[in-house]
Amino acid sequence: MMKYLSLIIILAGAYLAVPLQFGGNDYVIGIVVSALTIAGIAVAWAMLGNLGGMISFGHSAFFGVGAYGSALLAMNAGLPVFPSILAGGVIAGVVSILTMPTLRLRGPYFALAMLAFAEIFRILAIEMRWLTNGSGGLLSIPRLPTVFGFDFGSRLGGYFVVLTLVLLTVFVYWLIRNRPEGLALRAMHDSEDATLVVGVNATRLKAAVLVVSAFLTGIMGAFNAHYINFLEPDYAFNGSWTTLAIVAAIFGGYKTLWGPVAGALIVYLVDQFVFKAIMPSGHQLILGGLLAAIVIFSPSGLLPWLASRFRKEAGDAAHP
Amino acid sequence: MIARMISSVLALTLGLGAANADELIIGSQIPLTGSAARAGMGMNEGIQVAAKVFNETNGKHTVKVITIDDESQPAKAVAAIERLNAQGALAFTGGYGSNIIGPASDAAERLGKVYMTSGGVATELSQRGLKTFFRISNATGYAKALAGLSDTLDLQSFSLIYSTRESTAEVAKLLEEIWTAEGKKVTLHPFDPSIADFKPVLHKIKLQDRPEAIAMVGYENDYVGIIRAAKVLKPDAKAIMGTWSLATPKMWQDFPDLMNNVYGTAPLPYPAQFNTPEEQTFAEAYKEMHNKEPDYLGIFGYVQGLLLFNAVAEAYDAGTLNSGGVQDALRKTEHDTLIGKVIFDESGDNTNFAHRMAQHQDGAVAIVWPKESATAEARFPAVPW
Amino acid sequence: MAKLLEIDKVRAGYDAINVLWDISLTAEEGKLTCILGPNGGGKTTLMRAIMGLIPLRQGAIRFGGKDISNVPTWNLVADGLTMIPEGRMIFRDMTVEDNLLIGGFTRRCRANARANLEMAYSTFPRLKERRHQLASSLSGGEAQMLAMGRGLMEEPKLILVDEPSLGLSPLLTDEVMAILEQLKAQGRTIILVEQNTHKALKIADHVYLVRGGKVVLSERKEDVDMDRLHDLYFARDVAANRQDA
Amino acid sequence: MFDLVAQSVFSGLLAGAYYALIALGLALVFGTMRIINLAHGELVLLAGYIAYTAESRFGLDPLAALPAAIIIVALTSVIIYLLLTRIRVDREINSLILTFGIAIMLTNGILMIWSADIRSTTSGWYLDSIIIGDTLFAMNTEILFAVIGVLVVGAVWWWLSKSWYGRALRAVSSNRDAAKLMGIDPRTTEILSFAVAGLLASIAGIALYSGKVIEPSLGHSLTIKAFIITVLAGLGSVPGVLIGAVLIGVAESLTATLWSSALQGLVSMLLFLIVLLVMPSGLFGRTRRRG
Repeated sequence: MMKYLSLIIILAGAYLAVPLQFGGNDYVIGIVVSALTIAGIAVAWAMLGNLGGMISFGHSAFFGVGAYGSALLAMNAGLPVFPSILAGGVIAGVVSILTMPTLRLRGPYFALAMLAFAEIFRILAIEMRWLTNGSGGLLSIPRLPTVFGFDFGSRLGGYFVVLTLVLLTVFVYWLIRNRPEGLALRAMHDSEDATLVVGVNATRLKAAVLVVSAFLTGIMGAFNAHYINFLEPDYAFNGSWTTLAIVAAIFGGYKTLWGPVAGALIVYLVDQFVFKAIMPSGHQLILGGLLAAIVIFSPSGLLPWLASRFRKEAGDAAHP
Repeated sequence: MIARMISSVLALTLGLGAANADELIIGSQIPLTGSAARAGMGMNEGIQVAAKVFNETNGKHTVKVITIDDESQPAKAVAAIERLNAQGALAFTGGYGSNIIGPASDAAERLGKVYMTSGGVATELSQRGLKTFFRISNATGYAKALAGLSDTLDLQSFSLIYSTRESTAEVAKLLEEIWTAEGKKVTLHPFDPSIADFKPVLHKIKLQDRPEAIAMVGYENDYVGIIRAAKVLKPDAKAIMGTWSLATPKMWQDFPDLMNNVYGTAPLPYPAQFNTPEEQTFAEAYKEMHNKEPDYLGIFGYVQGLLLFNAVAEAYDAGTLNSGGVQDALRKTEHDTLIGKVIFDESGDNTNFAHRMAQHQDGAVAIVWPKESATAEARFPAVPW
Repeated sequence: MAKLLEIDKVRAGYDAINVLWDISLTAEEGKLTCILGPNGGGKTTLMRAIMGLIPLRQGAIRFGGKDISNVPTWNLVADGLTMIPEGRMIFRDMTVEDNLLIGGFTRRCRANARANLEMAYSTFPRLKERRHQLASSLSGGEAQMLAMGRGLMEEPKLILVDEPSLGLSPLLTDEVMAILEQLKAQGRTIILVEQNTHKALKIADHVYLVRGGKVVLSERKEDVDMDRLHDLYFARDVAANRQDA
Repeated sequence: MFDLVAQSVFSGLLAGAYYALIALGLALVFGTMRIINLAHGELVLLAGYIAYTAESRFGLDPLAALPAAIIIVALTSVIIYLLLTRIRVDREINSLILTFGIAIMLTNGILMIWSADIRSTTSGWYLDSIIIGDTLFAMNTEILFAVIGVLVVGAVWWWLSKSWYGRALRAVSSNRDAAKLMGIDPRTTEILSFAVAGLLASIAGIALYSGKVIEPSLGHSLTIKAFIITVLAGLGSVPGVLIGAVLIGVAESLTATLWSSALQGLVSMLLFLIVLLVMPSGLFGRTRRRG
């Protein structure tokens, strides 16, 4: 009951309080949208990391493919923007099949193999000029449309869209986590042998998670393309889409449902609003230090740490 | 509790920005970190000089430039524009790289405020139908300057080495079109920005292309790599030329053994032969502020800054700040600037933008093309090796 | 006879689990002390505690009269205390020869390393044949020999030997016991941990029986009554007389 | 055509020896401790900037900056190790994140100290050309550091396989507790290996500065290149690092010659993926699998 209540409060805050408080300030909303975009990738990334035990350095590949897929469908095939965002996710999911041979690899090898894929896609996007306009990129990508008199192309409109997408991403993650397959996958993290005994086809499950993770990442990429209205290979396949998401997920706690979202919001917003105000051009220095500190002092991330603090306090209160 | 903390932090960071009566606030969104940091810092120096010169000479108004680092990232550039707007900026300047200028100027357009830059050359930027977008440079100007010089030198065959980044690829494409249309032979050599060893490319040029001239479109580190490789392999060319960031005093100072006889685009000669009072004012202010000779990025930053400050002041006086006065002021007249006459068309492009070609000549950057601005004879045939 | 190693009411274990409960025993110089006991009784844990691989929670260990309770493992080794762990603890991805040579790592032994290597090879000719193979390719018996040879490279004063017969054929076990006897004849002090009661008793001077993290029997070999030992070993007589050393 | 390919292979070989220098420190730490130091490229870059300061401020030859570079970079490397030892859980991923955070700090630190300008040596000798048999061209610095590269690979191989501390390092990596029983202090050994990795990064940094152009954002791509070579080589194979590096160097160079230099990255990444997927333990790795 408590759980549902806090969820409702969060939702109400996200859909009502934030727009009411900051709706008129495009700058704040814009930063929040960027943070939520990172949050979406972070959740998709953490899904692969937590359920499959696979740490990817190449999620920008799916982000970029989703972005280009959706932008090109909307620009060349005239598909309306919302369906093309969905299609962008599907394309990213399909493309992830190409990367499946890497599922045989483990740990850093898998991570770097995915990075290699991202780099290959970036170069292909430069070279396939007939499709992508090469390094010149795509300008004036269709904005999010106006539906029932509400302009989703505005900053605030973009906020509602990305917020909904992130919540749906979390919901999908939650669904998969709670299925028997999700439990098996989490067990696999600890020992692959254990699941083989249980009779789960580990590789097939991992492949499925990879496709879903790629799909969700592609959706975020597609949204971003229509939100920023612009794409070029270096931007769409930029490694920072991956690294920021990893930082966020690790920071918040990548084994928890909400950790990646909380991590993305905190890291991005604090970095932009506080560190940047203190140190206008070197603030990433603080970000790097923060990252190192969290790994050393609270390796399971911020949310689990807060939760344990909270439990402790509640426990102290109960037994004075 | 947390909410209160956040809102107090927001108030802290957003609240600075109440304008003084006659202090005009200009927002500068510029890369000071990330991949475009080098160029951004150069442009920033020019804008700061422009503000100083404006404040000392205008008499009536002063400008206050608020600078935000866009970290060479489009989303942060957009955020910077929106934040500057919240801080009361009347117009925006800065921007480096078409990929960043595109979305940032879109954001400025939505806010109905002028965006003035010199850092993006992509043709598409001015084809978006924006009303508030202005730039003093474009790809065509660079390409024309290189093509003009090669006509004067009567060069017939070229090896064109260019980075696959968007602005470089665009200038290279234009150059190829111009030269091919003139019936000249062009061989293209695109390269990825991460490449460090240019010997295989230069060797190919030396043995297969055998061009009369080598043309480069890239950035400083690319030029250094290409010319170094050329010095090793010594291809039998008559000239080597490039675009921006090449014919600069800094390049000579840092790489004297590579630069002699190299051609590059440059707005002014060096040592600066500052003839007009304006040029002198600029040069003195620049040296005083930054303790070094002005370079081309600084000149562009200065020109774009000053153009914008004057236009904003004019609109402020006319009370038309909110009714398109700034863009009208920019569009309606010709402006005499350090880089020659500037005339903006409907799309915001400077139709008069033509670059000059300069040559490194033993430590001096001599303007050698067009003839009317030339400060020295072109040394030809001549290469650094 | 001087007591080379004294263990005084030691308590130790892993994380939340305590394994050793105030255990006390001694090893006399030049003798072979045998620690018997069932699996999980704490024998290996005791070895690890002596070597400083796990921290003591209580009690003290003295080596040659010096308190070594909190001395790091590598310093103990430098002082002449050596543990020959079971064969699994060889360096699997190093060659046989490198495994042996690393035994002579301490400053004290480096100068003699080459000579000691030849000695180890003459003791275990099988290892010489396989000197350039990876240790992971060795059979269980060979791995055990490697662990022993490596331990001898350390020029130890006191050798703790952890279940050398584990997984070995009876023939090989005899060979190992013969080598231990030989080492004792050279004047080295040995603590032998074994499950193989009969073979160990043949060469032992003093016998301890450890069960449930405690010493349940301490006797000179001459005094050992095999039936009682077996009863205690398998905990058939719960009320058995408890004796501390 | 023959000349073209010959020069291309020659350039590739020289580039390979230089890449080996870049990769060696990372390969050493990864091979012995299973730690990928994502700040390795920044360490190399830091050494390059120290050489720049020595040259521009004090008029020293880049190679003369080596002692200072070694002290500073090795110290930084050891500090990274000491921070890494603070990690308690999930060592594999958390060490990646920690070193990534340090890399961000180093990149921004370098930017703040040395600004975003590009830097390279002005010492003419390094850049003078050397011509072998009228057909093969190179810069002095490339030949010099190719030779140094091969020697250093040999030295590291010798150190790891024949020296007391090299053997001890391998023992620690193979079985930490057993290594302690050999009288080895694992921490000292590992500190030493991070210091050696710092030393190797310093040499690589001097090679970088005296042959290429440095800028603050370069570190990341150096790390990636180093890791790719390490994987190609196979875990723990020092000679494999040289061969993997040469393979990448020659492949890149031939791509530029026979195809287009825009596709260099594509070819080296494809090569990396193919080796990774087809030869699970790398070109020269031991039996340890990645699957």
